[in-house]
Amino acid sequence: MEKKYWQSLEIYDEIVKNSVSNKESMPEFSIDGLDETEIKGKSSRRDFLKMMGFSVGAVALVSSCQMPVRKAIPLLNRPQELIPGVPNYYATTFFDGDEYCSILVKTRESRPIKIEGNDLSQISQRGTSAKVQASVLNLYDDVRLKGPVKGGNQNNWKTIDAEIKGKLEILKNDDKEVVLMTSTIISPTTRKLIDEFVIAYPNVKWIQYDSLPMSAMRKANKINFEKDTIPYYHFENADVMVGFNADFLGTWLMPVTFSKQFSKGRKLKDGQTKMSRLYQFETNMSLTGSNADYRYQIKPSEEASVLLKLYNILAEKTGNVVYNTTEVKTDVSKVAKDLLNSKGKSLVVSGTNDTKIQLMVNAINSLLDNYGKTIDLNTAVNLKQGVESDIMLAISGMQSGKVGGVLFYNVNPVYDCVHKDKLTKALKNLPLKVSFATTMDETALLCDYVCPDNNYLESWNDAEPINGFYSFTQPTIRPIFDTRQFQESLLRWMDSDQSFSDYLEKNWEAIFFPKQKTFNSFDKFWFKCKKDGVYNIASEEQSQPVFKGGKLKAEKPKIGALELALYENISIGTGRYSNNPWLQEMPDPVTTATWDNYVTVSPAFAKAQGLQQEDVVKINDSLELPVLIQPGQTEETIGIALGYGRSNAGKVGDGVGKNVYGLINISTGLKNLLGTPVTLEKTSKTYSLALTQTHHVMEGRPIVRETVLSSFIKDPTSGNEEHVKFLKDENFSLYPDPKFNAFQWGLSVDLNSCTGCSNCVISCQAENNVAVVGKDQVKLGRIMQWIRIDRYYSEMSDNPEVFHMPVMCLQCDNAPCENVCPVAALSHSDEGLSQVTYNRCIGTRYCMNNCPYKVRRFNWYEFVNNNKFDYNLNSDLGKLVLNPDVTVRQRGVVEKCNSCEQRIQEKKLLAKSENRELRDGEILTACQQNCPTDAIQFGNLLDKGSNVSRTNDTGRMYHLLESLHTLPSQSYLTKVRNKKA
Amino acid sequence: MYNIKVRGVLIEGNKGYHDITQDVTNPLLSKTTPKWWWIASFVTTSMLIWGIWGFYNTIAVGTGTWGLNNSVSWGFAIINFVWWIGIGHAGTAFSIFLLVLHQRWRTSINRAAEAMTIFAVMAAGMFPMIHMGRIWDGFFVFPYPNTRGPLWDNFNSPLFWDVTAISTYLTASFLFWYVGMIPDFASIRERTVSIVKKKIYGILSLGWLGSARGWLRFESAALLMGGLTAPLVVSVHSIVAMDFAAGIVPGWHSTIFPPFFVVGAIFSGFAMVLTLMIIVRKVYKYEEYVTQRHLDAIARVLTFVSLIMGVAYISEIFVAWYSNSPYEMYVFFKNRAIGDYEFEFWAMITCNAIIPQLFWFKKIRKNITMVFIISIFINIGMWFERFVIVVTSLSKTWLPSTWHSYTPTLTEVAIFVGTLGFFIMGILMFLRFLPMMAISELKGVLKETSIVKENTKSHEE
Amino acid sequence: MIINKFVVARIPKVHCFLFPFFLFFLISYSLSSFGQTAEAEKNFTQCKACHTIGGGRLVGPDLKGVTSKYPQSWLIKFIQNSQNLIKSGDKNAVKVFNEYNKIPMPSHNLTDAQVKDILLYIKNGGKLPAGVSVKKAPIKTAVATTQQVNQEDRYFEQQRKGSRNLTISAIVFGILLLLSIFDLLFSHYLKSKWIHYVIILSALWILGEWSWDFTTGLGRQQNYQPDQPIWFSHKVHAGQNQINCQYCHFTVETSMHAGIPPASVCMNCHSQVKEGKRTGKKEIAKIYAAIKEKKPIQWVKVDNLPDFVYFNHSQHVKVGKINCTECHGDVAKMDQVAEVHELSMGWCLDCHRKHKVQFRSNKFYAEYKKLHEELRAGKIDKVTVKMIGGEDCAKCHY
Amino acid sequence: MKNKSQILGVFNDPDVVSTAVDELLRNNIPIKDVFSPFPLEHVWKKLNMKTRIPYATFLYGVLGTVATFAFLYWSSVINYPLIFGGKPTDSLSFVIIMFVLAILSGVIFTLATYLIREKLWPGKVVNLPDPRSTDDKFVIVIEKDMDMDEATVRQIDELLKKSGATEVNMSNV
Repeated sequence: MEKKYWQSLEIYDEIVKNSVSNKESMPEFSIDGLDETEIKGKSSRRDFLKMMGFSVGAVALVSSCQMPVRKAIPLLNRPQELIPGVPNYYATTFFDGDEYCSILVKTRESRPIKIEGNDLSQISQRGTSAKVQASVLNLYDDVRLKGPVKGGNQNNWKTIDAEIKGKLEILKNDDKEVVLMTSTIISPTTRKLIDEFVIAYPNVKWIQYDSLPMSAMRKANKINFEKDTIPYYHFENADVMVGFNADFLGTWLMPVTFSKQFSKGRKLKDGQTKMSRLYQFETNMSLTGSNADYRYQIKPSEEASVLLKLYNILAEKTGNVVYNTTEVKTDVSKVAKDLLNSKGKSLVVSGTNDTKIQLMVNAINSLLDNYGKTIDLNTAVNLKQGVESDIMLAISGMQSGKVGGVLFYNVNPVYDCVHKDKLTKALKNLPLKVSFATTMDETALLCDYVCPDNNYLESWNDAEPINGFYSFTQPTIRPIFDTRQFQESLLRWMDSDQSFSDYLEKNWEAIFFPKQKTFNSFDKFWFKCKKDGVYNIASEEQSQPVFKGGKLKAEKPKIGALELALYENISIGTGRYSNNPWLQEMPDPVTTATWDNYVTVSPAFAKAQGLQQEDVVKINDSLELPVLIQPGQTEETIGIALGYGRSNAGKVGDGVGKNVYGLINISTGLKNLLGTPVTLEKTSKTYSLALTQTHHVMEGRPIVRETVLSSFIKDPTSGNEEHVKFLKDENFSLYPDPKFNAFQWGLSVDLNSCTGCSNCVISCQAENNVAVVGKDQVKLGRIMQWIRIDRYYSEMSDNPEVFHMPVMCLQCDNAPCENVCPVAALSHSDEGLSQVTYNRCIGTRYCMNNCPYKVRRFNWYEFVNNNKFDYNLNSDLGKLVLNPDVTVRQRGVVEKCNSCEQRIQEKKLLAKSENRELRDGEILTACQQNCPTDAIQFGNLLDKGSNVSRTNDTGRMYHLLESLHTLPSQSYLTKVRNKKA
Repeated sequence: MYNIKVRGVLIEGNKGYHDITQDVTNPLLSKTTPKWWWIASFVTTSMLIWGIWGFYNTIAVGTGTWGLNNSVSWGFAIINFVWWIGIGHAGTAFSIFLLVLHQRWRTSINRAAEAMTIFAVMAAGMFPMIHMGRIWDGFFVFPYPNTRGPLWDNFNSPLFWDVTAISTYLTASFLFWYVGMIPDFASIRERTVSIVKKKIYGILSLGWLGSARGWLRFESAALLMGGLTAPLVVSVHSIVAMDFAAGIVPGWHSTIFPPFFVVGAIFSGFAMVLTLMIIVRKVYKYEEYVTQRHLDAIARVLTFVSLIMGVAYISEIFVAWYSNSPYEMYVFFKNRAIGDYEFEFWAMITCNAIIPQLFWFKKIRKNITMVFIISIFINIGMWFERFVIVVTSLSKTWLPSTWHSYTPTLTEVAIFVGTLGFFIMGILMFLRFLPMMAISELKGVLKETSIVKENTKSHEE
Repeated sequence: MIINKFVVARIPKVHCFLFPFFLFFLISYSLSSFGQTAEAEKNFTQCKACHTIGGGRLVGPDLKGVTSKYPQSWLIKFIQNSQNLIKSGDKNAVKVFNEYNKIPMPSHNLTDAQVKDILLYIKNGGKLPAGVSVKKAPIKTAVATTQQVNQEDRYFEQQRKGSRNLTISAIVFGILLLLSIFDLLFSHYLKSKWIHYVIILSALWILGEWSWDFTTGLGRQQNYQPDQPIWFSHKVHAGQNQINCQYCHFTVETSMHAGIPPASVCMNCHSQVKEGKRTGKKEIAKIYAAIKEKKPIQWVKVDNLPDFVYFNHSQHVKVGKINCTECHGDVAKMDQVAEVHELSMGWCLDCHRKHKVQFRSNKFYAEYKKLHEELRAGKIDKVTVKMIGGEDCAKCHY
Repeated sequence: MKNKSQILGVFNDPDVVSTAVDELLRNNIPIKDVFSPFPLEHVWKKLNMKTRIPYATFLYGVLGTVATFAFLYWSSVINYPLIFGGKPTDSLSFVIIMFVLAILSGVIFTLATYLIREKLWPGKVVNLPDPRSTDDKFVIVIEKDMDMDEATVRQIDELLKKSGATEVNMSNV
């Protein structure tokens, strides 16, 4: 990969100045070689495709009606590394307050268009999550504030700075407290800055607030190890993993990192036959649960008892103290046996924010001798530093008048705080309320001043997600609007003229540069840091702290009561991404629902209550939500996703779903998502959900093929007998075998590695300009995403096994779709790809019928510039995210995955111009590049030594519906479960 | 040779040659248009206008206004297309098959049946067009020389075959129809007193004389064109069937489809002829031309064809079982018989295979009302057959994850109703302005097939 | 002049553009042992736009004696990327920069060895060392005479007129067609029928030709010659002054876009050249205005492809070694650039079907083993773009 | 030309026409034409009329097939071969198109041949010897030459009347 890193801001100057903020001066923003096309009227014959984004500017139509005049507007002064038509990559860091990821940002003509994982990072290891992929769209969100706001009106920084500074001074003199409420801050420099700010204004009290904190874990570690930290986990070292309501592959703590680790322990390539085993005890069917080898259903109130039962068995076997507990029906003996067999190579985690439970987990891990092996207490994870009591104190301070001001940075407590009513009321009389929100969110709406922060792609920062592992944020675009980084606001209010980038640089020069020895000049060091995006300071090996246990006690499980299990959704998370249409439309990997939250109930419970899918139920007599019947949900529990029901997210996110933050269980003083007792009442209403999949079992068809580890070791083709038979049968064909000259691109999906995290779906959407169609269209079965992740249950039972299967175009050599296109819009390429030529397509949709895999998508409407589809393609700003190499499809055109043809061509051209052969693994498809589990391989099938050929050369390889003799180029590898046959 | 003793009289009521001319040409030469015609035209025009709204909506807003989805991407449009094409087979089947087979009882019906063909095929032709996502680029389907390489079409595509077959069929049957009308236009030309009509029909008659040599060439040309078009009747619907049979979709991919479709087409076409002729003979009082015996003959044909349909259904199901392919079996046993669209499936079986069996009873064949009702049922049944084939197959194909059901929208219904309006409008125009029975042919069979009284009734002049 | 043109016209086109390449290849090969290659002279043409050797100050300094004034390593750095050097605070660099009106010297993609060659060339006073004689590639010098300008303009004017004439005759014949049909059927004014038929047939022919012309021309704009915001003459720059295409369109080998030069590139020369021979100060002043007002010049794109076509310049120019004139026509002879070719898909494919790939020389193509074998066995004598998938749709449409 | 006129025998019944034709032929009276409202097969036979349109049609069909095949082969194998679904470029599908287009060319050119041969075109002005021949009359036309004497005319007149003509008229062309 040709990486171009960004060197200094000065060079960058002319490009993006003024960019989109004032449309009058748009031409200044344009880049040479780019066309500026004014589309007059809708139906001009050729002008529709490939919206370059820069479609503003007055251009006159001359001479003919058919071709508008296109202008080529060069820069006045071209920065050196900016070559129009050639992408630049900048290493930076994604951190939104919850999730961390080190990334590379691809910019074209100086606008970020795509996010890739940073392969130099030891934490995210080139992986990303769907949220990270979609975050680039937030940069081009229309609802972003265009400048500082005072009392709801746009204002300028000078006035606002003066006023806020004045008020801060007054409060300081009045000795009133000012609460600086931020999300978890993992940036050491920002922390230092805040400390300085607190010194400048001693009345400022800094608290960190997380919508979904993990304070129980910190507390438990404090008790057990006297360390107020979250330890770093090593799932790759564990042979047996036991999860208790911890969706570590989906949302828990560091899902990308853990997915990477998890997949490492379960890869069956190159003759490896060892595989870790995952037991999952959970209430809702989570993504992790759907990937578990054994899955147990527990009610939230049973968790403690089950854990204690497990502890007792282990303690008994290892000769430790046993505690009394209530008997629960869940049989944990097998788990205990397995754990004991792999002592020191096992890992037990719980996602429940309950200190008692975390203490038990610690005790079990300690019994199993896991500390120092799979759990590293010395490498603290700096995420999730929020403590619930802080905000309580702050609110009571506000109520009592002790607090005179509040500054909100990257938090939205008015939306996601359990006590939001109290907070709202308390905020009313506060003299100083400042928000740094990028959009006018619920909290910002109640503030006097909004000092909009930059998007992270416009910011400078550093981060220390894990002790000793640093990572850097650098701007990839000049601030689009008149926004200012939060840190810079603090600096201004401290009467400093320093820019935060200088501050950052100075801080690193002063603190971190002396710690290393490789570089002798700071410039080189700093350049390297920015270039790599990450920097690690090796920590000295320390021995793990000693475990100090205490008495464990589990409360009696409630019987008969309906318990609520709230969960964080994999797409829109805590609600931060509500206005991101890509994420809203991303099907939940388990329920396949989009655009809503809903109540998941188990089939048995639904039967008992007479509930049908899409029936509306009333929760606690107030909250009305539709029902989704979810096999795998524990009976007598219901699950609801958080993060929905925003009222001030923006046109996309407003009013989608219901806000259930109020239902969080705070009985222990901590925010516990699980275990709130609720009542459920059926109403006569129905509400339709937009599910992308309506049938959930495979009907005995050999679609996802699976086997168990023991059979696989005996016979690598086990579970794949169909394929063996297929190869044995004479595949008589009337036609000669397809022949290719030099390349036959093939892709293989390892179903054993794929967790269904949907990162590829969004990555593909971003790369290929896939349109968002909205809830109604999804409901009609018209979703446009080129990859869909099929999810099958082994049966529609209460605890089924789950299969995830990404299906993109399989590039069949005997493609049934190609045969039937009357206008030759589909043909087969010299390189084995089924080509679709959008501009030739007349939209008979015959190919869609004839595709057995149904991977073809039709543009049912014009999704660009259409007010009915008011998403990113309907806004000049939103269109800046489009990939200029990929055509934007017109209405009436069939589209599909083309194996990222643009990337293939790009890399081929690179090889040609460098006068060398193409390297294996050089071409990465969008789905493959950031896959956190490396489940996807892409390469030349004709090259027997290529990665993909070697991957295919195992007994596990098969083609989807191969009996049809469509000869797909894309293959799948059987799923292997590590369980008893 | 026609045997009156066996078959009965073809033209009843002691008609003379002049009577025939008069009876057929009077409606179109009369200055006043009957009231019912205006009412019917009003109704059909409103249907047409609604249809035009459907067209407009589709073209202006997008195919998204239909109920289709990524799995079921063919729906109402293709159903109606096949249905109309099927109906469009009646005329040609009627006139050409029977012409080639020298079945003289066709004479009083063939013209109307051919007109029906033309309008039905035109109505059918609208669907593939409106069905396209980008109708404005529809000309891409023709392999015309271009500056793109030149880039030609995919001649493997059944849709391309469709385009050629249907345009050929429309052209051929239109020309055949028109050629058949030339002598009749001459009759009208000579009979009318209106100058305008004389001019118009004069142009249409191309200067027909009716000389012996002219008749010889005419007969020869007509027979040749008919003979050439006859295989089209088979090929067109076979090709339409190949749209499905060449597809990989379970429930489509079946070798029985071409003959099955052709038979189905004739079935629905004859039923539509029956429906139409019962109305026409009633309204125009043509009971003497379209006799009870005509209807009886059609009903018998329908009974036979219905049996073929039944066998086809059974053999389809049998083959699905015999193939042992889980996908095929699922389509027939689960999806069609007891699936989401079971009503449509059983409606198809009932209307097509069971109800026409009532024609075994002479009493029912004699009862015009019953015949009419059954013919309507057959039309409906055949529509359901296309629905079952198109929708049920597509809604549940290979991968269960992609299963999705389909419900048509108002726009689709509007387009269907619009084509119905168009069709009826066409028929109304035909009845009003064109000779609805082949005058010369009727005259040709008059003597042989009727007990003609002394030829004294000829008009005095 | 006329004779020259005549001769040129008779040389087959392919040879015409391959010849300089060939010559260059030959020379560089034969001279490589001298340590001073003819390449230097070629490379120095880039420099000539702003520098002279002993000819006095132009945009940049006179280079005579520059090799003794500065150390070689410094010169290499400066030539390769002057801005970096300036930014690093190098005193000499900053001094030169300030002295020459702060016009940055564009960075050059030259290797150290190449720069050294150029320096040697400069040291020699712009001559190759004795013993190395270089045949100059025959470059057709076009003297700008008003007559020629007019000829050029007239050529395109005629083209446009031609299409207009067709439109007019189509209208006339359309009316005639209707009249004759009416007469044939109703009025019978003309007794001889054959006149009708002749008129109808010829009208149909004309209408057919016109509609063919019209429909294939939809979305195309061959002969499109728009007025540019600045009366910039390629004939003066590329023809008379022989500025290499890539001097201004410098991203052509690295990017999909050839690149319209930023105003700063214009300023490389025009900070000194303030007056044009034909246009006076007026047109050049527009550049200054643009820079002063920070408003980029809005050039009108001449050679347009539809948006759904992916065209990459570097693929064709760098990898395919296609001469610019192949697609853009002889721009060096045009004052206002016009779209010479129709730029239709058929036109593209035509070239793809005929044009040879750099099959042996580019290592990338080693992957095409079968074709290499066939080539070796003599089964085929060349590998065209078509043979390696150049007719595939997705090569340009995705 | 001016003096040419025709003798028209008008009949009511096709069978009578048939016998009249026999009668006239027996008397060596040249029948110019017979106008009738519908085809009279036996009359053609008696007048020994033949047509060669079927041969032309066959030719058109063959030409249509060959031309279609030539076009399909040239366009999809030679001119711009594209691979669809792993099938060879010269495929069996050609047969279907060839079949259909052969019929199309057959139909269109047969009609054209017929129209040209019969000299029919829109707007052709005709003067029928007896307009009733398109309704219910059958008209035998006998050309009356200049050299035809009165006696012959009377003989023809009688002959016609005897054979069953309802009226015998003279008309000038």
